[in-house]
Amino acid sequence: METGFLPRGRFQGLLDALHRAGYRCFGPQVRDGAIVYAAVSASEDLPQGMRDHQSPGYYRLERTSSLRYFGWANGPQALKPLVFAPHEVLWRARRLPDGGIEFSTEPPSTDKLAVIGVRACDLAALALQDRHFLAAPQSDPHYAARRARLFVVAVHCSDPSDTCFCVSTGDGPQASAGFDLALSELDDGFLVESGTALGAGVAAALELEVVSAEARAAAARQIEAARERQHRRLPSRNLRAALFANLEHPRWEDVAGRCLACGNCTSVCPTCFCHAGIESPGLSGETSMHARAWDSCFTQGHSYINSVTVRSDTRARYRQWLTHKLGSWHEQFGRSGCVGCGRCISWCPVGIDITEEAGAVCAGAADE
Amino acid sequence: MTEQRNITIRVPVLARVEGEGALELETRGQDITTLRLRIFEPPRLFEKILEERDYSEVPEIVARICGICPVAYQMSAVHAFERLFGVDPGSWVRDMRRVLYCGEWVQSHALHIHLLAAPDLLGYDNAIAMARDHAEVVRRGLQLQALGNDLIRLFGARSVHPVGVRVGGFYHAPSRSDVAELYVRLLAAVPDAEALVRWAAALDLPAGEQRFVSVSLRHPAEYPMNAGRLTSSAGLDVAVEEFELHFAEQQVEHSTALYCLLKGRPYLVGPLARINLNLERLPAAVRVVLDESGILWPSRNPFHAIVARAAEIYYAVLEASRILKDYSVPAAPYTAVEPKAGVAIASTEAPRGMLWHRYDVNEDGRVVRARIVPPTSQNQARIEADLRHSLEAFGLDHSDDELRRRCEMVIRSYDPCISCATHFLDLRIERY
Amino acid sequence: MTPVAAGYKPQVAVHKFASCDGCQLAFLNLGEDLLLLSSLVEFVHFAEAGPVNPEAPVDIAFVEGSISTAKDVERIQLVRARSRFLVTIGACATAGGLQALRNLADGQAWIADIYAIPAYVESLMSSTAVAQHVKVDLELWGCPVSSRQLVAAVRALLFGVAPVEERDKVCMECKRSQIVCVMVAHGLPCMGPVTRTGCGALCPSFGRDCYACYGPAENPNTQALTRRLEGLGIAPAAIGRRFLSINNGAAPFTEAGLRLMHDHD
Amino acid sequence: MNELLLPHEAEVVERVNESPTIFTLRLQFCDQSKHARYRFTPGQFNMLYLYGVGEVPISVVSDPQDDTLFDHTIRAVGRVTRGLAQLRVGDRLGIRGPYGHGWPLREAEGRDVLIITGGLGCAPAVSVINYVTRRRQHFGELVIVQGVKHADDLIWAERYRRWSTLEHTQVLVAADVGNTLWPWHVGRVTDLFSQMHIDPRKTIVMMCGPEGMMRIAVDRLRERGIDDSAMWLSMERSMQCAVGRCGHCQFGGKFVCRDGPVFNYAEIKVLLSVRGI
Ligand SMILES: Cc1cc2nc3c(=O)[nH]c(=O)nc-3n(C[C@H](O)[C@H](O)[C@H](O)COP(=O)(O)OP(=O)(O)OC[C@H]3O[C@@H](n4cnc5c(N)ncnc54)[C@H](O)[C@@H]3O)c2cc1C
Ligand code: SF4
Ligand code: SF4
Ligand code: SF4
Repeated sequence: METGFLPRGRFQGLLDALHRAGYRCFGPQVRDGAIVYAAVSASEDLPQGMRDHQSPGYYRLERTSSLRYFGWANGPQALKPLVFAPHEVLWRARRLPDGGIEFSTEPPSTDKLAVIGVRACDLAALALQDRHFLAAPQSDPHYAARRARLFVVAVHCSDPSDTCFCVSTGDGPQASAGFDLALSELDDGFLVESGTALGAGVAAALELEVVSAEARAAAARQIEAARERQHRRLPSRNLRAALFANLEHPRWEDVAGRCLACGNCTSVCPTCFCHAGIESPGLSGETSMHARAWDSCFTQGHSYINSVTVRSDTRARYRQWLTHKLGSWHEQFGRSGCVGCGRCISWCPVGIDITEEAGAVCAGAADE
Repeated sequence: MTEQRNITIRVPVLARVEGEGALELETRGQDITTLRLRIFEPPRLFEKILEERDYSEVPEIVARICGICPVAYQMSAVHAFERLFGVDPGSWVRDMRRVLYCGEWVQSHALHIHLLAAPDLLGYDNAIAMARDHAEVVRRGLQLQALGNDLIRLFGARSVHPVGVRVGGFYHAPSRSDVAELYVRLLAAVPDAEALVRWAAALDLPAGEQRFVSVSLRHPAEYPMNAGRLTSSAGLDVAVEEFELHFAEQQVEHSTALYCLLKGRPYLVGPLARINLNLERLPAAVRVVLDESGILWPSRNPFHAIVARAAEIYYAVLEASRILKDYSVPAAPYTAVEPKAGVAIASTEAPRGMLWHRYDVNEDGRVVRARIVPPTSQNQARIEADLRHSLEAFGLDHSDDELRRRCEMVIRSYDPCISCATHFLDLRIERY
Repeated sequence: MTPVAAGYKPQVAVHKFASCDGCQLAFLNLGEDLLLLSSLVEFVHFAEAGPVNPEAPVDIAFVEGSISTAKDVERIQLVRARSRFLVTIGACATAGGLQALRNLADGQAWIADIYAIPAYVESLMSSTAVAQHVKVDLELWGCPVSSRQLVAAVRALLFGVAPVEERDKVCMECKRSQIVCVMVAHGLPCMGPVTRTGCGALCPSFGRDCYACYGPAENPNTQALTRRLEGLGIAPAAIGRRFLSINNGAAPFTEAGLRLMHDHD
Repeated sequence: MNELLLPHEAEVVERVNESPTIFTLRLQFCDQSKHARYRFTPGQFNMLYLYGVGEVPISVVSDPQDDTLFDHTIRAVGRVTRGLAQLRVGDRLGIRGPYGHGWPLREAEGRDVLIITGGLGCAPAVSVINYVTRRRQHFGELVIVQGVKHADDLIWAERYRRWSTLEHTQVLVAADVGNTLWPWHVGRVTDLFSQMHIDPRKTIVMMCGPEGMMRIAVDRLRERGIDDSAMWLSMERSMQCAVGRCGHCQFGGKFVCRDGPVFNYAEIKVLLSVRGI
């Protein structure tokens, strides 16, 4: 859609326009040594000049003299916690004096929320979560309420990290869909592109300038460079057959020796959706809350059925993670569950690399 | 003339004290032949556990000596190491440690007053029974206790064995909004805390003066908590490093706690001793209430400890709110430290009284030897002396039940923390 | 357990063995819920709070502290015999506590080192978990256990069902709270990946490494974590001390710690 | 709108003790219009909510034609089911459902029906048996095979006896460990396979029981010439939501709650052969 140019000095105008349109703004911020999404009101809140260094099991920030706000690759969070909350009360039960039980539920608060700085991989992941939580016959009301209030300001990725591989999955670095607005950041300002009518409405309030041919070329070059910087890749976009043909591969045992089965990978993964039901009765016993909380295929509870844990060891649990993410996801959603964000590589405390493990198990599988 | 009788009273488990203790009393006519405060808390040998540990592990380990005053153990330990390593963590850390300690005083004193001591004074078996008739008093107490706990949580994430303290400062600085929230609650608690002192002073406390020496830290400018010199009402005034020159511990057969004596004599530590020695360091608001209490301070009636405790709650609430009023988040909540070999010594004021630590440290910063002298071992001889005195004053011709009740009441008024009292050191220092 | 009949207040005892009293405090720190709790159950023995009746038969016994004297050994049998449901609370009762370190050292020498007249001190050479002496119905891990854990256990028992066992790794709670991983972002030697949930990931939430006070999680890979900590530049003996700390008596930690201590003597 | 996961209040109208650990709850929704709208097919399940404790998936075992009550037969094994075991007539619980796909009743018409169950796997199959016996003319031979570990575990012995008297119906029951009054086979249930009166070419198999048992049974039936696509298995996995969202019940790419619990063997063949999937 329409593209215009927003000079760096007027970036605050975007935040103001969003606030005026009734949105709370969430954007990248440095917190506890990482870039995370948090409430922003002023452009000074953004991580100007920050860049990241990531490798398996490693993440550090460095402050540079760059003027850019978005010159970094994704931190530990995706959009996931904002739509699929880590812990959410689904309904409440109340014991009535006559022994009856009264159930009630309310959707979460649906304050309008604009998220700034979202990358292509996370948009692809959001689309996958949408397919999961909004699928017919009935969408999940809690997810739907959080999702409906979301306004997405994407940023085409200019600085992928060492662990990124969205080119290999076909999901980045350029955001192609799923945003209301998308920005290309240049040193002196931003190319602004709207993806929805809602986005166009906000853009209209910004009094954008005409985009110069140079700026357009610089933005394109930057994305191309980002593409070329990536060196990790998966053997193929569809590893379903290769994985399910290798369910007894010795590599599973090997990775089980290194894996902590801690669930960090599934927690930071923007597409993982597993959750457990948690019942919390009040001490008096008069009321009880039923919540869902993020769970992981690396926990025992995930596959526990009275007295049997189907996946009792790490070998089976890691195999479940990889065969689901890169294999059976195709069956469930028509594509792989991996969008190449690289989080599970950086944030694995022991630095296990999904591309390397998939490569080892599926050696020989080529693009279909 | 009362009839001659021989009494043997055993209270096998002392209720409403922390840890496991018992009392044995034998009399012959009007004479007390045996009076033993038995502490049979099994020893946990913390001084040995500490050996070979890195200085940075010590705050976590010593906290586990006592669940009621873990902050005190952490404070004595970090100050000891910082003194040895020559580190000054700066005013923010100093202030926030004071707030943290205030939290512990408030929670510990509120717990003691309401759940342990008040039922005695009002004639109930326990606080739950007491709550039926004095709901508001108990509720106020529980709220103050919760406030103290939340102050500890602000800096420690939890109130028992908090995780925020490190040598050099804190792991984490609370956010301004978290502090603001607590500040509001602190202000709201001021009238409750003041009312609590008046309530305590109005209790029908047994009368009677005793002769005892009070011992506490004294600081030139502050009511004592984390710093000061060792002083006594008998004129002692020495640096904490000189503790071992004046105080000696000895083992007795009936107790796993060691008795600590000052120049061979029992002495008192704790809130009453602190108030007795530091009256003029209290802010005017607290002094006014103390003056209006009808008690002449310094007090020689050990039962006034409950009033002293209430006054310290009031003080701690005021002090924490004074410090947090203009809170700001520092650039870093701690100063990096470089270990050094030597002897690390510090003493701070635990809710129950002065707590002295000594660590012999090697050049890697590992503990070679540790010695910890907690308040309860310091008070133990004093408690026995008080029991003797109080029973004689009370008269042995009361029924066994009445005698037992009176003994328990005396012991409890010292708020002995028997869990702490389990790990006292060898007697090599007896030569002093 | 069967559900509690209307009008019946289950009888509860809180027993103390070798401990710091911090776990019992999870009751006393309940605030006003303490009053609510005492309207739901009858504390028949809870020395620190008042009632002393250690021999009364009870529905639920909470046991704090480790078994470290010959008397303790007898007393815990009695506690078991008089209780329908026995819950250990905290690292001492569940894994022997910090004081279980003496099991790995020369306990007698330790006592001699501290007490001038060791003969006065009556203590076993060991400090052991309650489950090594009697059957335990539920173990609540943590040093200390939290009020939340106790309330959940009591509530479940009042409903007549077994309490939920928490056994996932601290990392799961850490990520649910959206805490930035301190191991990855700061290179800190976090024990979260082998430690049981329950605390709410307090240490990482304060920007520091977990020191495993909740004991081992299910399926802990202590060897993989050891290699990682070595990679962070931590000396083997220091890693060993991290395992041999608050929960040194829990089997996966004892093994991991001793392995490190012996390999690198 | 916001009711996807919300249970509905139901009342225990009748309670039957089937064995020391197995019991049947006969239920009715408290809201009559809800009850009137409630429809299920054999093999489907409900989520049962025990107040303050949690939810568990349990098959509906009653006859779908019975619109007065619906039944759940439950074995008390863990925290929720042991809690459910304490419910008495008049007590309330929460129910949501029915979920999943039931047995292939339409495909079974005109064919011999072989029902193989192990342990409490018989529960979800009972309604199929009732369905077939009530519409006898639509089906060929009916063979019912049930295995239990211990003779005391067998519930509904009376029903098995009654079914065995019906025409064109064969009942084969085995217990690994028998007792003195045990009238049936003592030994593995698979020992009985050679006795089954079936025509492999026109047989449809419905199976429910422990995975190990089903694996062996499938192998033996394939040896007898039964086609993979003629065998249907009811699978069990952990279920938290029952609507295909929580991810716990994944079995390869399937969500057992939504795509199952009844699967055609041809579809899950590879998965069933691997342990820990
Ligand atoms: C489709 C289907 C139909 C079924 N039909 C029947 C039937 O008709 N009759 C019958 O008796 N049974 C049936 N079952 C089995 C029944 O669901 C289980 O026996 C029941 O779930 C056991 O629950 P429990 O709480 O009693 O047992 P537990 O063993 O205590 O718990 C089992 C479940 O609780 C959860 N859980 C327990 N502990 C934890 C933990 N620490 N962390 C996280 N989660 C935990 C797990 O999700 C686990 O699946 C069926 C199962 C399925 C899938
Ligand atoms: S699998 Fe790993 S790389 Fe792929 S989307 Fe998930 S976290 Fe990112
Ligand atoms: S900080 Fe520790 S507990 Fe949290 S995810 Fe990292 S390793 Fe796990
Ligand atoms: S994070 Fe670890 S050490 Fe810290 S409180 Fe939790 S379990 Fe204990």
